[in-house]
Amino acid sequence: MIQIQLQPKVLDPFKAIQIFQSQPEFKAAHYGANAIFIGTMRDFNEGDDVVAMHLEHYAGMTERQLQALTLKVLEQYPVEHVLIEHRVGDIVPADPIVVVAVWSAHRKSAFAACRELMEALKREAPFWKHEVLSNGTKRWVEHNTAG
Amino acid sequence: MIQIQLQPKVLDPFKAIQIFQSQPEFKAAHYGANAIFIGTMRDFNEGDDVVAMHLEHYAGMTERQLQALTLKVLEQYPVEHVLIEHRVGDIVPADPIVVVAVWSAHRKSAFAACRELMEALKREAPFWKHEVLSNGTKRWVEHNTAG
Amino acid sequence: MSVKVLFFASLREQVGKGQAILEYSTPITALQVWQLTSGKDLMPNTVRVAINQSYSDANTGVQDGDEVAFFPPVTGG
Amino acid sequence: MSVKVLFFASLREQVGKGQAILEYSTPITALQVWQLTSGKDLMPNTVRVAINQSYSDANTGVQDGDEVAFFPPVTGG
Repeated sequence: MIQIQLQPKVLDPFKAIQIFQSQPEFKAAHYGANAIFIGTMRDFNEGDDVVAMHLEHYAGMTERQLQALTLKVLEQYPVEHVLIEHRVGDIVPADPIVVVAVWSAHRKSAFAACRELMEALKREAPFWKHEVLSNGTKRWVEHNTAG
Repeated sequence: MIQIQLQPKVLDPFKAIQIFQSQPEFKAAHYGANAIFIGTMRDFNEGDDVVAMHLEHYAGMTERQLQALTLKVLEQYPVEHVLIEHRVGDIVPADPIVVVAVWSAHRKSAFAACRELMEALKREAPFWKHEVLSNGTKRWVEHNTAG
Repeated sequence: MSVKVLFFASLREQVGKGQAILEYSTPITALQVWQLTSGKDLMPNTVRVAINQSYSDANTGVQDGDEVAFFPPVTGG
Repeated sequence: MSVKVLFFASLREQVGKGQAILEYSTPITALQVWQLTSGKDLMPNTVRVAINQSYSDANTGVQDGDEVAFFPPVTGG
């Protein structure tokens, strides 16, 4: 299964994974390896205190792009399931921004696919971060660093 | 923080992580990147159906070895926290065997440290799997594959 | 013929609008769409172009009814 | 002088015991501990040796009071 979701409210990564795993197509005794990445909002960036953030996205293209990059990663690694959830809208420090979870028979594929999905998402999915600093200034994050 | 625990009862990876994160030393807005690996018991191995498993370990050395290998990985990667829980005793398919969770400021370190911790654990931590097959036969798993 | 034009994030602020409809009569490229709607002749080389929600580039010709989007480097995840 | 000797997993089954106390009077190596307690002259090269709960090797000398363990390749995780 591939499940991709944009989340306008609080994202609870573990609840999202548990709901995903409760589906009948999910056979817990089949996979062995589950690699998960959770990205969380920090309260600092480039030396400044950040108090809030708006996550803008290109509705429609974001979902298409996440789907396309997932299919591309699945061509390279033997993976059974992929779950991606990403926040949109207004968040505060410590809020989860993204969860990527991958299930595979082998840990090597699970790790590699999870990592490659995160890199592809950071590179290609049309999201933009707009930070609110502690002095009230707002600024756009200019680019993601390579992982 | 480094927290290493052997779990003789059912291991709930997400609950273990949430309890870890509820400690005052855990500053959720500081890390940004959390990589997690969960290993689960499969219901097949080397072409046979497996119905149960006993996880033997060398009490004392296992904890020391996990601590030592974690310190070694922390020398190589800038990582803030590590949580490792591993089941011991009798388990059945779909039961979690191990969870390794790593928190870092950067996803590259989080992924790399999580992966390296799993490889080191598989290579060095004194656990042994004793499988019960569907025909009642018992056998020792002979070696771990490289990841 | 016409295309729907979208600007996102810092580009939306710089251009002063989030979307526009561009009507045109002879074939044009995404770059010309940019020039005719953003009020800027040059397109910074960091600008990414998407046509119908897939990545494209400035020299690609647009078709009647296309959705053409311009945005800065993405910063999700 | 004496050492505590431990066997784990499939080795415990092959040797027929999980632990033993070995008394000795002249300095010996882990290999000699193996020979004197396992009933086997040869130590398969897959056997791992730990002294006082740290990895060691067959040629290392043991000290009075040491805990000397022998076990097959580990299969955790």
